[in-house]
Amino acid sequence: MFKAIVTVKLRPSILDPEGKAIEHALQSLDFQQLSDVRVGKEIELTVDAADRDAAEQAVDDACRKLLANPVMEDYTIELQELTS
Amino acid sequence: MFKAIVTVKLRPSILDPEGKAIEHALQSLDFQQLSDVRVGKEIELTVDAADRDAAEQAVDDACRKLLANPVMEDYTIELQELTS
Amino acid sequence: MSAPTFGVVVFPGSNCDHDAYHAVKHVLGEKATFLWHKDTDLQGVDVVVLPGGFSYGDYLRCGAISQFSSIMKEVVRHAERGGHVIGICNGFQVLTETGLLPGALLRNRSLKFVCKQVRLRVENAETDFTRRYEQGKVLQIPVAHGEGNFYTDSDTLRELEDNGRVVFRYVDENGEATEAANPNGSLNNIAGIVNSRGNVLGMMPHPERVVENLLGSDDGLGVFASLAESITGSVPALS
Amino acid sequence: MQHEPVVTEEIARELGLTDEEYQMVLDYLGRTPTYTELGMYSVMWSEHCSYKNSIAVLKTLPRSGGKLLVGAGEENAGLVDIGDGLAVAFKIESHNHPSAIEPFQGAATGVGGILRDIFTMGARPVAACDSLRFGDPANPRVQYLVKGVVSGIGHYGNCFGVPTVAGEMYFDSSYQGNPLVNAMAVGIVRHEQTASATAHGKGNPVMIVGSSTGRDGIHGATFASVDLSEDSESKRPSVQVGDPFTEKLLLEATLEIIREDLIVGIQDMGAAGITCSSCEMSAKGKSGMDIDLDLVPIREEGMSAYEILLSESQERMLVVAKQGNEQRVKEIFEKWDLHAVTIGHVTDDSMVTVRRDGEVKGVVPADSLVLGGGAPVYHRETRRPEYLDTTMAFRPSSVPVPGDVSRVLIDLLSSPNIASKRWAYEQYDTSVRTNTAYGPGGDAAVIRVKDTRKALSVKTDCNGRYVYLNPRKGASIAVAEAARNVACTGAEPMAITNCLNFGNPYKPEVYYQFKEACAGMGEACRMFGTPVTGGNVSFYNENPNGAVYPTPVIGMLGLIADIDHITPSAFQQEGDDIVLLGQNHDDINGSEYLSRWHGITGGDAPHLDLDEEHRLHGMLVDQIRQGRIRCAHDVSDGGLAVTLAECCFIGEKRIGAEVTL
Repeated sequence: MFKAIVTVKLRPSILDPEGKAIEHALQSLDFQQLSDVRVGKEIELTVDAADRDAAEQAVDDACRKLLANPVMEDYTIELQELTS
Repeated sequence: MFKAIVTVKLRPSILDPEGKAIEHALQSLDFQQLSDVRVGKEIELTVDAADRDAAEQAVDDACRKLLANPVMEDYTIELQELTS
Repeated sequence: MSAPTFGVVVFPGSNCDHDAYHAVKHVLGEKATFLWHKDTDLQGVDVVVLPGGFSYGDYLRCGAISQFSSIMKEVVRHAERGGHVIGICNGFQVLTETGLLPGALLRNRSLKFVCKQVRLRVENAETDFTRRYEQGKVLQIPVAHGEGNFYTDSDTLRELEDNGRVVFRYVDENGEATEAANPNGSLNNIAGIVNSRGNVLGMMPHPERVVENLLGSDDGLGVFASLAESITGSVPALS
Repeated sequence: MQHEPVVTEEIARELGLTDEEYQMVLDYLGRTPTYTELGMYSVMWSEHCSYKNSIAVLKTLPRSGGKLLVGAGEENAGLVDIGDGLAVAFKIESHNHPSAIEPFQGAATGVGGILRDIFTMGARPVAACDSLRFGDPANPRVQYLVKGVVSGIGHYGNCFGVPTVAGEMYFDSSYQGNPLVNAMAVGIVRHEQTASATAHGKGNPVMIVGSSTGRDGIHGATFASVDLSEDSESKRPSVQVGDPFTEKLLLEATLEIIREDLIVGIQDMGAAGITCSSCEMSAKGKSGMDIDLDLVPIREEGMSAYEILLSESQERMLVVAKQGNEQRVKEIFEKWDLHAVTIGHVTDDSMVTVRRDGEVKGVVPADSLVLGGGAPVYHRETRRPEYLDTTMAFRPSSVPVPGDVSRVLIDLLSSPNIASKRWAYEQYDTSVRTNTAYGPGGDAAVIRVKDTRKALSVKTDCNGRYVYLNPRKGASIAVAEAARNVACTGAEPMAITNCLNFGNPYKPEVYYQFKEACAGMGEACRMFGTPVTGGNVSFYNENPNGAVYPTPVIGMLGLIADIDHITPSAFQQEGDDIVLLGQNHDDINGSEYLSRWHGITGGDAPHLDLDEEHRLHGMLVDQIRQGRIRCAHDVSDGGLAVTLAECCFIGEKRIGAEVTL
């Protein structure tokens, strides 16, 4: 059993209105030292797979099919073995 | 200069409709081995601070004030030093 | 006591400010003015209206950013002095973010924006916001939101229910608070609550959209009429 | 400092210009163009901006007269006088190709773009409508597109704060792989507060306002003019992302600078961004502009002149302010947390001069670039499609009449093209601005006009199958149905906008469909006295095995003289008489029944007599005004049976009906 953490982010060149709005709010709250805000999604899930490679393969497949939008998003996968 | 990654997640006790919907979609794409899906927000930002503690402090302050809603969300902070 | 004045706050992204202003000024015939979010002067209004809309673009959390606008500090002081505040839809979300009301508004269980006529039962007709309605009356009022799923911890929920602070509840055509009648997944079908003192109300449905029969019903007028009456009728709260 | 590639015929071809077009550029400039100049010509002479393959035909449509205050094409949107010192601006536009690649953002930016066309005229948007076509609903990719498009339309309209009140949605395998996403917006403005998309007055400051500029959608304009073939997926143009929150601020700031009479002209930035707005405003005002791109607020480093000029970043406008008012314009935009930056000034040499990194990158005659100016105009070859021989040969008598008619009715009511679209429009805010007397679900939407006794009735309509079976009559029917729908609500049809979705114009059969459809549309508009106020042409809508159904979507505006005349669609009261207006013809040609029950797409388009139709609209509205009509519903897809069923169940009350045929 594995725990997978998938991070899905807009590709750098694509406008991130959410990041822009949060950055604007932080500045107005005198957090001048915080900048270049970008917002992404973190998806946590459990993977029932025989080994690490099988788990990686399944999650990667899920990312390409559903979790990430290939047109405008990139994704990274982090796997942690769960001591059952 | 530091890069901060803030992860904001609904507290485990609270129902996560988005996680449930994604889990349902994954099942229908016969990813039976993927389950307990929870979705959180990942906010990436640059911190201009003298040292690690000051950076941590600023980001933590931003989380408590704005980035996370204490009523329903938990947050974690990860700092990486940027070799300018 | 002179006639009451309503102040409608305008945040960047508020889009129901004109609707609330129209309902109060042109339909109810009461004095109304706009309050710009960057100002710090409430112009002596009796009732502050936080209208619906997507204040500050609501990207992080609905109302998360507008709670810090300069006008909100004044609105909180106004509420603490016993002044009346009503937060509608996004306005309710702002009130929970500032802590004037408990709980939070999560994403609708369906994950979809929902806009339709719903039925609300008046759970407490003694508040300054509902005194023109009979207890238990079922109103037809529209909702239009993506994050209206009211949540709070179980202790606060019990406190709200036990002290008559749940003012409106989603019900079906038989007046029952069923799951089917719940448009967003709110706990106990809660649609609107007041603070312990009873001078601050937050509700997700839009009463200002049903104040004229031409648009389907005038069930929403009672909220604003109750407020006007509670100001002129009662001993001035702002001593 | 970027080094610009040397321009050759090969590079011109790569940017989509034909050799003849490249020769025209050489003639206009009298020299080889710089890379930046070539980019400007390539994007301005794309089909999307120049209408080069359609303008000659569009000119045959009735584009003036009636209550029009502005002829078609003169401004960003049509403008119709409705009395009480008010005018209505309305237009429909397509975002088909971006939506095929990224449905949510494609649809959202489509709504954003059409809203800007309205408030750039000084009008506050009061209603939005849409017209959508998808492939087979059982197909997973189609389901993905439908979900994305509907939530994208809802996201933009709801956040911006305009009610989405009417629309239509059709499913047919003809639209597989190439959905049609047409967005319409309607706004109201006082006559004295309208704005124009012009630039004049030497020395007047040219300002860019709204969001900053990035590399979004470069080649957006030319992208829309190229087939969506297999390899377009790999092109992966960077997708344009809409920010409705910023657009709401842009709306308020724009209306304020117009109300304070601070500006000479303003135009929204749609396809081809700064290039299009600067050239079109200059050409319209018979003036020129000198622009320094270094002053444009940019979002990404190292953008070349070419990229800044062609960028299609959303939520931006080009403004020509009256000299001395720049500061006041800045103050108003800063109040709404938006940029307002002077990037140049108006000149009187009718040239658009563009500078970058302190160097002149391009000097082009404004008029040579624009539609109606130097842009090429083509007259394409037409050929009657062969399929018409087989479809026209169909005889209704050749199909058996089903025994159990009620089973047929039930089946028709479950057709995706007829069944209720509540699942979609309940995701749209339909009542914000508290003007919506009737929202989606009826014949047409009705929006009351505050401070007057009047109301507007709006609807989008087209049956692509009818136009496929008979391009000329099918297009006339589209106008007739849109007029009938607004008449059913008590409104007098006033004017139309149109979104002409067709295949590749270089295919003679497609161009035959286009030319015939425009002819049919023109005949109907002349008969009904509803001129064309403007709109949009979208070519190259092709699925893997050919052109999609020819789909000229009509956006109709009707005026209800008094809100007491507002008429519902559903039956209201027991005991009321049911009257069928107009002739009932034994006509199953091209019907949903023929297609669904018998699997045949055949026959001519259904019966239509334009004169009879015109008299029908007049008589219906007149009867409504005399208070004799309780409700009215248009007989369309699914015929009389479906119409009667809908009258029984789409209202609040469940009510029955008894009819002898």
